Amino acid sequence: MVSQDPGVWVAALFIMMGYSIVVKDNPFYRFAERTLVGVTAGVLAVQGLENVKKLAITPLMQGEIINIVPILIGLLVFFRISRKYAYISRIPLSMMLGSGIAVGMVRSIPAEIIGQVKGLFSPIPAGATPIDYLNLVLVPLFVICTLLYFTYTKEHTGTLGILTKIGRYAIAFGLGANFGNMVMTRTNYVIRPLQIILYKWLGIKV
Amino acid sequence: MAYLKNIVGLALLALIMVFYVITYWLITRKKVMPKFRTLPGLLALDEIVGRATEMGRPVLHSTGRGALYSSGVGTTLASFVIYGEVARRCAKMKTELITAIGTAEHIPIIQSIAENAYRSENALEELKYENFVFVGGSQSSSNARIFALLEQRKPASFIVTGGYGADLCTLGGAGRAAGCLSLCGTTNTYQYPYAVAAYDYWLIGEDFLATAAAISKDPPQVANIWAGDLFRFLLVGLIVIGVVLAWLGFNISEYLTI
Amino acid sequence: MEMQEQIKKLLTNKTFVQGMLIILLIIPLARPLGLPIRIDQHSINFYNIIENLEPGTKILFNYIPPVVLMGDLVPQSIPVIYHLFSIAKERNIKIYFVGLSVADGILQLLDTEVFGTIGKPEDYGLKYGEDWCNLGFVAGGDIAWSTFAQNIRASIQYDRYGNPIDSLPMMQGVNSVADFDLIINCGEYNTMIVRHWGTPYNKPILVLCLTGAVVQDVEPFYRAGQIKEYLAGVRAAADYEKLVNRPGRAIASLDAISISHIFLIALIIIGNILYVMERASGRE
Amino acid sequence: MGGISVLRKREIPMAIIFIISMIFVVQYYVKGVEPLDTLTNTLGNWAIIFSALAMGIGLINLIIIHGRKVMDRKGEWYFDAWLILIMLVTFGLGAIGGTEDPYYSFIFNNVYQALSPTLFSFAYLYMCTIAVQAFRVMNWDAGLLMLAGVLTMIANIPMVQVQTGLFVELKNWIFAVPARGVFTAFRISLALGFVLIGIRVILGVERGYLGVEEA
Repeated sequence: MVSQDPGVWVAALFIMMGYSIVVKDNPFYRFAERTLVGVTAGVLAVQGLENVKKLAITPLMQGEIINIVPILIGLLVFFRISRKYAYISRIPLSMMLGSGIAVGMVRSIPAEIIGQVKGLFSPIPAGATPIDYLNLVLVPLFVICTLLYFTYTKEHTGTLGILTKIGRYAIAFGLGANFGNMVMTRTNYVIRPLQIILYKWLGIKV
Repeated sequence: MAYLKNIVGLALLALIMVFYVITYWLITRKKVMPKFRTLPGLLALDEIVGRATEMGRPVLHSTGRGALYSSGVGTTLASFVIYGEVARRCAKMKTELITAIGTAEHIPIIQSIAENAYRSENALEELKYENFVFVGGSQSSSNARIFALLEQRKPASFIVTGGYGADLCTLGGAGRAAGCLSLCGTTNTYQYPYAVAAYDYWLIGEDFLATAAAISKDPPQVANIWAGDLFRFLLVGLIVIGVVLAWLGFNISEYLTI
Repeated sequence: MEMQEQIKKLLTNKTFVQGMLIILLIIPLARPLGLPIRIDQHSINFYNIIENLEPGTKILFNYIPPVVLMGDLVPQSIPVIYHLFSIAKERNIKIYFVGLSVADGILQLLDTEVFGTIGKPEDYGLKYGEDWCNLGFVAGGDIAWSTFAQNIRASIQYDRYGNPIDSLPMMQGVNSVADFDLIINCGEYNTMIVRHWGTPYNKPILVLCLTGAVVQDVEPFYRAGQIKEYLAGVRAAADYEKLVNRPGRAIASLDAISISHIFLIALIIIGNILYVMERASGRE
Repeated sequence: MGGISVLRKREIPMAIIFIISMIFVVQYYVKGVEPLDTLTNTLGNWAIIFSALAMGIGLINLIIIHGRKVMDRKGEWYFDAWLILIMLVTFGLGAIGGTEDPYYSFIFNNVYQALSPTLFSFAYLYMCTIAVQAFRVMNWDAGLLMLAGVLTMIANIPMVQVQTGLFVELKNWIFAVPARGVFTAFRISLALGFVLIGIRVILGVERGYLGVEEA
């Protein structure tokens, strides 16, 4: 039973137009592409506006005058359109950058450096098999070798050369596992639009 | 009452700074310049722009997505640095450069980087503003837009740097199907296998972040990377000691959480 | 030699490979075989944790799957939320939905995809504001996460439906992440959850993640004890549908998943055989 | 280039970055100073507002680029006109009616939620396209990569899982030992990389990113 819902029809037609580039570039695909770019820009702008409303406009309406400041500073970015005063647009941009770079810097130390290093310190479990012993050695070994692989100021020769070589192979192996596991996620990207077509539009029951 | 927290983190940060001061002092005063490991991806920049010049076709550079206030902004900045280098080379070789910009707030920065690069090569009049293409802000819309750019503008080379998700693989595949010579740079651990498989040259992880320093060879930059390496060796030492102690039954993790 | 070239040309042809794949996926989706499945240990552990929740547990559920990734995330959340709802009433479990993300938050998915499939919480006897609530979407990356963790009222004043959060009875005495007993994340940013909510407040975290995220985002934290248990992708969703005895879309898509894996493995193997043959003929 | 113009072009953004980032650094390491916590929260919210307003630049960029094509009647200009139209309609509906507006929801649910995953799914389609050429066992690195990849893939096939637990065991070992080691190291190394680039930016050593003129 084909769907009676116009929304589902629109969705299904757009999905098929999107996949039509598989065959070759064609006007239908170009139509879908322009639609997507336009709609995405619109949707993101609306989400941005919602954020501005929530964070600045609503409190401003309630009389917190200070909230006009971020809006005014934020609007400075539009000076980019003028050639002469383009540099003014850097003020809000550098304020954003300052917060991002600092937060990224300080917070990654405890969670990612200390936290991960700590996670390596595991005691020998009771009743460990030879495999367990081997794993206990291998995990830190791979960590160290991979870490050393990213050394820049020392030539990869001698002991360091051997360790980085192990690191290289370990990286290849790890990336392979990651790649293989990713296939599952990516299959689902394809399944989702097909499900809309099959189940919602064509009304196939499974 | 104010007091310090996250002390171990602070100590490590301070340690990196101390290393930085030492390495900077060594480079500027003692003239000890460390030897930089070569990054193949970086050497390829000339080849990539050169190919486009030879073929008389444009270079397409996609600079990635990412809010400037997010903690991953380092990736975006590294991408901007590489973009500056590409723009400079394109300006010098009079090769057309098309820029696909993923996040709206990057547009002003990208434009001023390009203006600056073209100005330094006295080619400001060559810069075409319609070549700054905003690709809509999401993975799918940038995929859609870049597929179209690859079809319509037929670039000879394709550079993909900065913050990406799964589209890194898509773009690489599309670039390869369009016959482009491609380079990618990213720090997204999810995408490393695809970076390696789908591109001709790649810069992944810390390699990508260190690019700027590797390009400039500026003493403060090199000292910074060197300090990082010293810290890395220290960390390796800490791991070895900690792991062995843990095997022997002493767990030092408690001391690392203050 | 001719033939080799032809096969290679065909298999590197975009239209052939991609068209073939789409057709191969459509068939099993339309007519799934419904083969038996083997339930993963992680899914069983996850199920047991939810099944054995203490009465009165307060759950902070960060539900923010991005539109493009919903194919892998939403199917798992449906049986898990169903499980939570079906035990919530008798054990007085309180569920606080919230959506923290970097920039784009799509809260509609909870209404359309989840409640649209399993029914509204009210159908399970849960009352809005007392047993469950939706605190809405907060944008802003690291800073938003840490602000929310320290002081919920500093980042949220109104819930998704515009009620002041102090008017919700279940928000009384809840000021920071420290006041919750369990954190569940269904979204992209597992690192952020660990960094700002889990580790600083020492709270157990359960994660519904992408299959592709397991190796790099989840396993390191899981092994280090920073994440308690995880479900990964549609595969785990199918397990969970089986565990809660409520078959859905995830089980139906398993055949398609098998096909796509086999297709890719075949392509890789053929590619390598061609490569070996090329090299052999090159040496002659 | 005069002294003042250099100052306003380069030093000001660098000073802003330094001051703002130091506020965040100090706030993170010093506890118990109330105004600092409030200040960082406010600045964090401001950053979100700036980012949202900067989206306007994106809209303008699209209007300029596609508007020019419409003006010149160049190529398929009607598609470009459609892009501008649908963008303004989406934005207008959402801006006036909010995200719960029925027409906005229609576009969101049926156009955005349909097309976005469709274009996104090319990630997998292109992976299959490059599979024949890209995943060749040319050396040890590639061989190991493919070995781990294919093993994991086989282990993930639901049909195989029912038949034998062997591949799942193997996959679990790969995840728990080599992959864990490598990705732990990636995490540490990336964090270190971010700290280093952070130091470079805050101290003003790294300058290539703001498009700032050379003095």
